[in-house]
Amino acid sequence: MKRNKLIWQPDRSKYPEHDSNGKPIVDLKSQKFTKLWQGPNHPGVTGNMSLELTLSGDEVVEAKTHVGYLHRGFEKLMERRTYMQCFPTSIRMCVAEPDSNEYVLSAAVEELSGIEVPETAQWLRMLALEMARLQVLLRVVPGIASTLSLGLGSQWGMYMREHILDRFEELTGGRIYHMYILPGGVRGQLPDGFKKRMLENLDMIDGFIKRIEDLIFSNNVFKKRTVGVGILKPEWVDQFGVVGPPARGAGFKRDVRKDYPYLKYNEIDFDPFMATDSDIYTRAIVRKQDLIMTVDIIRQILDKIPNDKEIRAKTPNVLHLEIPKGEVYARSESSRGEYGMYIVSDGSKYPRRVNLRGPSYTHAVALLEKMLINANISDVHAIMVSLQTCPPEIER
Amino acid sequence: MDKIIKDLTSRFKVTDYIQQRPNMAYVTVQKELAISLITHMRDIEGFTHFVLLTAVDWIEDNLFQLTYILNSPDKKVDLGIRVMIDRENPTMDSAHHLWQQVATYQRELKEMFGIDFPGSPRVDESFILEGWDDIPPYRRDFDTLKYAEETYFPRDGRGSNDPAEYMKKKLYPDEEK
Amino acid sequence: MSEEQNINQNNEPKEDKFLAEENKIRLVTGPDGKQFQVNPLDDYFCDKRPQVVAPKNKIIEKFLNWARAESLWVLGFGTGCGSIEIPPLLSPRFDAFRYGVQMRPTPRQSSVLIISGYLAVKTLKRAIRTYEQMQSPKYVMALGSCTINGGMYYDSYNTINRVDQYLPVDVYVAGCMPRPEALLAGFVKLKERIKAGNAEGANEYAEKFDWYKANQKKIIKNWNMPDYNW
Amino acid sequence: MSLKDLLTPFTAWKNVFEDSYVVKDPFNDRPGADRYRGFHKNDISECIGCGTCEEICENKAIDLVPVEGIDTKDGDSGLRPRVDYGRCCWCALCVDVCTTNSLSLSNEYTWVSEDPEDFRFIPGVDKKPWDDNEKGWKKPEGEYNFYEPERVHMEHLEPEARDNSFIEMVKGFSKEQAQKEADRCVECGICVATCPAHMGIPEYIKAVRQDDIEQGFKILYETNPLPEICGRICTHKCETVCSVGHNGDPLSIRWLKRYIADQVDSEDYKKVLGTENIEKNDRKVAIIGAGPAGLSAAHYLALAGYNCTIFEKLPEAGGMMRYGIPEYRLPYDQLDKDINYIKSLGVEIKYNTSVGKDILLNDLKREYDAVFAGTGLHLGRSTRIPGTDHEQVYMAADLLREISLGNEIPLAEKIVVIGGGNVAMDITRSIARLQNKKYGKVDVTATSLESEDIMPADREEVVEAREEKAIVDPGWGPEKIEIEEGKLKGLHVKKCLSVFDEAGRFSPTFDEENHKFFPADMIVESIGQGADLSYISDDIRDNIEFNERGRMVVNEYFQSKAEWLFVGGDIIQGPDVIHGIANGHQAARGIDKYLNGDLKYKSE
Repeated sequence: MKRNKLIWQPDRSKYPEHDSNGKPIVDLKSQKFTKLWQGPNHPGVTGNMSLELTLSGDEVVEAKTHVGYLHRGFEKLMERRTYMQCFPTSIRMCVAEPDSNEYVLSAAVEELSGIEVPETAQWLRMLALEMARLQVLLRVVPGIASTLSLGLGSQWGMYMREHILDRFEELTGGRIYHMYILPGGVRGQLPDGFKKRMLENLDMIDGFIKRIEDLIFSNNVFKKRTVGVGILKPEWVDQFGVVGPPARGAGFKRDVRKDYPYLKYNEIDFDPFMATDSDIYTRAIVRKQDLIMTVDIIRQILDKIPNDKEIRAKTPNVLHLEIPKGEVYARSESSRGEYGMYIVSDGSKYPRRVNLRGPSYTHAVALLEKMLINANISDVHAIMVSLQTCPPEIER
Repeated sequence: MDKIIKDLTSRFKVTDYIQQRPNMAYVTVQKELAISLITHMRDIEGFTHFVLLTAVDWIEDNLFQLTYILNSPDKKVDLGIRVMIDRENPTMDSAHHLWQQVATYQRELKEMFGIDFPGSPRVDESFILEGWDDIPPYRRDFDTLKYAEETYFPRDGRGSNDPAEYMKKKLYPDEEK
Repeated sequence: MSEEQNINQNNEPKEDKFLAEENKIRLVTGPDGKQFQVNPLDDYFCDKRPQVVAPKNKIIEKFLNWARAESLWVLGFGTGCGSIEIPPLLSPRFDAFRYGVQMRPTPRQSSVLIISGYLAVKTLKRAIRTYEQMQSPKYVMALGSCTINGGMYYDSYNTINRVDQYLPVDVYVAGCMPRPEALLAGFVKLKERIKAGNAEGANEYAEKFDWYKANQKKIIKNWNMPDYNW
Repeated sequence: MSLKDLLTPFTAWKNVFEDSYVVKDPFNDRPGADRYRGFHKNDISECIGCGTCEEICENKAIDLVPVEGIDTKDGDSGLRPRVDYGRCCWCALCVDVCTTNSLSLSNEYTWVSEDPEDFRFIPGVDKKPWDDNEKGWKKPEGEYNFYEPERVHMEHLEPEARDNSFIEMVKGFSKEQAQKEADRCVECGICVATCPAHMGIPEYIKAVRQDDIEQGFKILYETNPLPEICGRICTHKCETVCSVGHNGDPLSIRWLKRYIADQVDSEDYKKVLGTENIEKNDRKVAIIGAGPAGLSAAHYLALAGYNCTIFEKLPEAGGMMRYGIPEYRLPYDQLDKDINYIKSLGVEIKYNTSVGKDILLNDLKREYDAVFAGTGLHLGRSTRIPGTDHEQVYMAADLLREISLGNEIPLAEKIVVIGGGNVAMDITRSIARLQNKKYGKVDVTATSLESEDIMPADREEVVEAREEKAIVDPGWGPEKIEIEEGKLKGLHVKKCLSVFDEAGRFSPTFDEENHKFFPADMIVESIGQGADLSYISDDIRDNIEFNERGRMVVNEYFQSKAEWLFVGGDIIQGPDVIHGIANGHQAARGIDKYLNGDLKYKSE
């Protein structure tokens, strides 16, 4: 990929002045700085969160993330619910991609209690997870462009996503909250004709990818706005715990599906895309390649999925499912990166402690605050979306 | 993994070693040695990816358990480090100088559990809650249902019957135990 | 510095501990070099109470209601899970524009506030402020179980159980989440109500202002803004 | 920047000519998918109000409320779930866990209202537009279950091994089996009302699950002082209403009870139950008959501090449990375990003392503060068909008693048993064993008036009898006994069409054309037993009310009109152990009240 070297750099000699530690000296009363609150009620913010930006001209000198607008106290609520009751609760932790929540909870519970999941259920789980990834990417890949007012791709993506949601409705009975993966297995077989309809949809999405390649990725405006903007330095990856597409865009080939294969991912042929340029455009490309890969994975899953009757392991009565003492950390790869759940059990039917490790938690707070410094105000939203921040998952 | 643990046992006196699965283990370490252990893991053993930091409230034992989960992207192994700290006066050394993101976790723990991490940036600023004046909500002794019912006007007109009790009332009301 | 502290001690407008830095009383140097005192809460906000607007002429009112019903401008403020179903609503498939529904970025231009699910206390404060900034006539639509009786989060310490205690709600849509079609049905119902002249939420808010304020202040502990700000 | 980059975005224009994607009529064009989780439906006639849906709901969205027109009865609490759509999250866990499969979700999803109070309704009772909607989420049939529908297999002795022995044939649960079985319980408590003794069934099953035997044992003794016995031979009416049984096998409640009782050593009873020190008072109660009712009454009276004396006609305690039930079902050592504990509480039993002969009821009235009579049904009833006066025609109750006493009974090679109840099965199977011992082969036929599906005997009894090579041939009404030259030749029967008339009264109809002949050398009648009330002298009898069927009339505390006399057990309720225990317990409460001056025969 050709790298655009002509990036406009502001004249740094005057403002802001820096102290000896290199920190900008911000004196709001000097009237040389503006404090701008972006969000929570702001169309340019993903979800319901806010950014407290200190601007010098149109350049950000200091950024603070404010979250908590969607805090429901899941980790507390789940301590009051039995393991089976936790599962409809847990999926609300991330609205955009609820299936990862279901999966990590189930995987953690199964690992602690030693439940073996039937083979068909594992494939169906994988199908649900990949479909969830697909519907998120269909929203996000063109979504990065729509933050720069290139809204058409987003409208197309939204329409493609509708088809996947329809397939979800057939398979799981739910449109947004699927509540499909539950401890022990899954809740339904593949419906009749599902494969055929899904393959048709995938063909449509193939066409869609071609179209957005033309519309967005070859678009000169998009390139101008994103190449070289929002650089994530490679040394930040470990420093800030960056995972998923942002890490892959920075030259770190990290993918839980490859590194710690769960379900049946070791029977699937795929190779996560990696790039090194680490700007918004690269992250968009990584996501687009993820999209292509996901379509391919779903085709492979549909090809290999066995047709057994057994879709849920025999568990003790779920009304009083007790889990042996212990602690476990289960992880999966969501569309945003490593998504894990840490569960501590004290041997009763309620979890002692549940903690969700979401990628946005670090991406949207510490990393975003770092990345926004020196960014142009008009790029703030694009940087946010390229990190795919998900506020409900940060504050849970 | 076993080699690492053996090394840690002699150097940092780690205890309660549990091999959760082939590539994941948990150990407990004393509060004083925790940060040096974590530094050792990061710099020498290659556990460069910080996964999470969270706390568990063992109110029966009057302890907070802090769990640091570290991950080695090269060896593809995880290590959970448990640190038990006193529940009455919970403070812990900050680890934000090792990973900048840890400051966020520590801010949340300060707010949700009341565990202090002196020196951590912005640790006293409110993170999620706004104007909270009760005990930190993630502590076990905070009853969220009671709080919600007292504060948020649940709708009237609800009320349920226990089948066994109801049948007793209907079919054999006079019989006492 | 010392002067500033004095001023703060002398006439504290509210409980100071919650007051944001920029809302505190402070001294400002004007362009002419003179210092003057600024009390943001008094100077920047208008705290006049909302007024009940009675319809004047029946026929004109009917016409106005028709006009209002046919152009529902929705504020793009996603307060909860439900906001995930609003973008599909505006996508080609559901095409809410044909119902006269479109999204606006600012409360000043909007007439419908969608409470799309649970409201955390922190968001409730913003939602109230947003609602008060909207121009009358204004309507509130509440989505999902959470707005009716707490929903999943009935026992959460940070989400309210009933929206009707804090804001006047015109239409409720059941579901978790409601599908886009259910949302459209909600808009249709809202239109019917407006056309029939029943959607008087703004007037109700003005009438029962004290009751609403008392409820709001009961749970928003850091009330650092005027009672009514628009 | 290349020219391509400038021009390619304009390729989007080619989509201008595509068809519109808009759903024309969003309210009708897009119904939910076949599995969509929409609004609730409930088949109100199937629902039993067990409350499992309420139990699993994580949002407390479901209340159980009484519904007009649905009565509380055995196996149906009369409550129905009311769903609050201000709470529901449409996870359909309530559907998946529903014990009767009555609850389901439709694929309807639009409900808009201006009134927040609207969103609360009783599915199936409050009429809704989606009640007839066939699609939507249903309990996935056979794909998975939230609790195990099949009961844990109880090990029995093999038919060959039990052919000629009276060793107990049900082996009992191991710890793992018991916990697995207990785990199936949904703790609804529907069974409690059906159990005559109202035992805390869900609680003791929970104790089994949590391996807290002592707690479970305490719960058993709260309402039932004979758990070893009941754990083996209870008629387990609770299992017939078990909500898990609607969609699978009911829980083995009886075997779980037995499991708890089996785990506790007889020496530990007092320690576990905390009855080492009971304060005694100086009042005395006489109890006639050491059967389940008498023992139960004695136990609870002894716990309350009364001095109880039981008068037993036969040489050992237990009544029908010892002398009516064969040993392979209820071993005597287990019987003694329960009885010895009751004796250890200070209850005195006078054996071989027949009230009415050795001591008069009037004497008891004089010497004791109150009297409880649980004398049971020991007189065999006859079919009174021609030929029953032949010497080779016997009564089942008599034979069973003789077997228990260790006496030899007359045993022919070919025997027919008349009767389809549990006693008939007991005698049939006892005879089968004895025949096997004596002749090396089994030739016993049991025939009953009732057809196979309405036979009063427990199903497994019939199955096991057949396993033991006895023939069970139900559905025949006995006609006459053929006697040739003073020798019994067999039994003539005719086909029985129905036993009860439409009003439920006993009034059999027969097919007069369809006859059958069972050849036999000996016939045993087992069609029920009657009470022997001859010990009640005439002066007392005048003070007692009898109903038209000759049974004594008592109030809810089993107090007869003569207020010092309490009567319970089989003579009031008909033959059933658990009823006897319940009566004894209730009578004990009554006696306690009576002696404290709080109880009159008629309360008004």
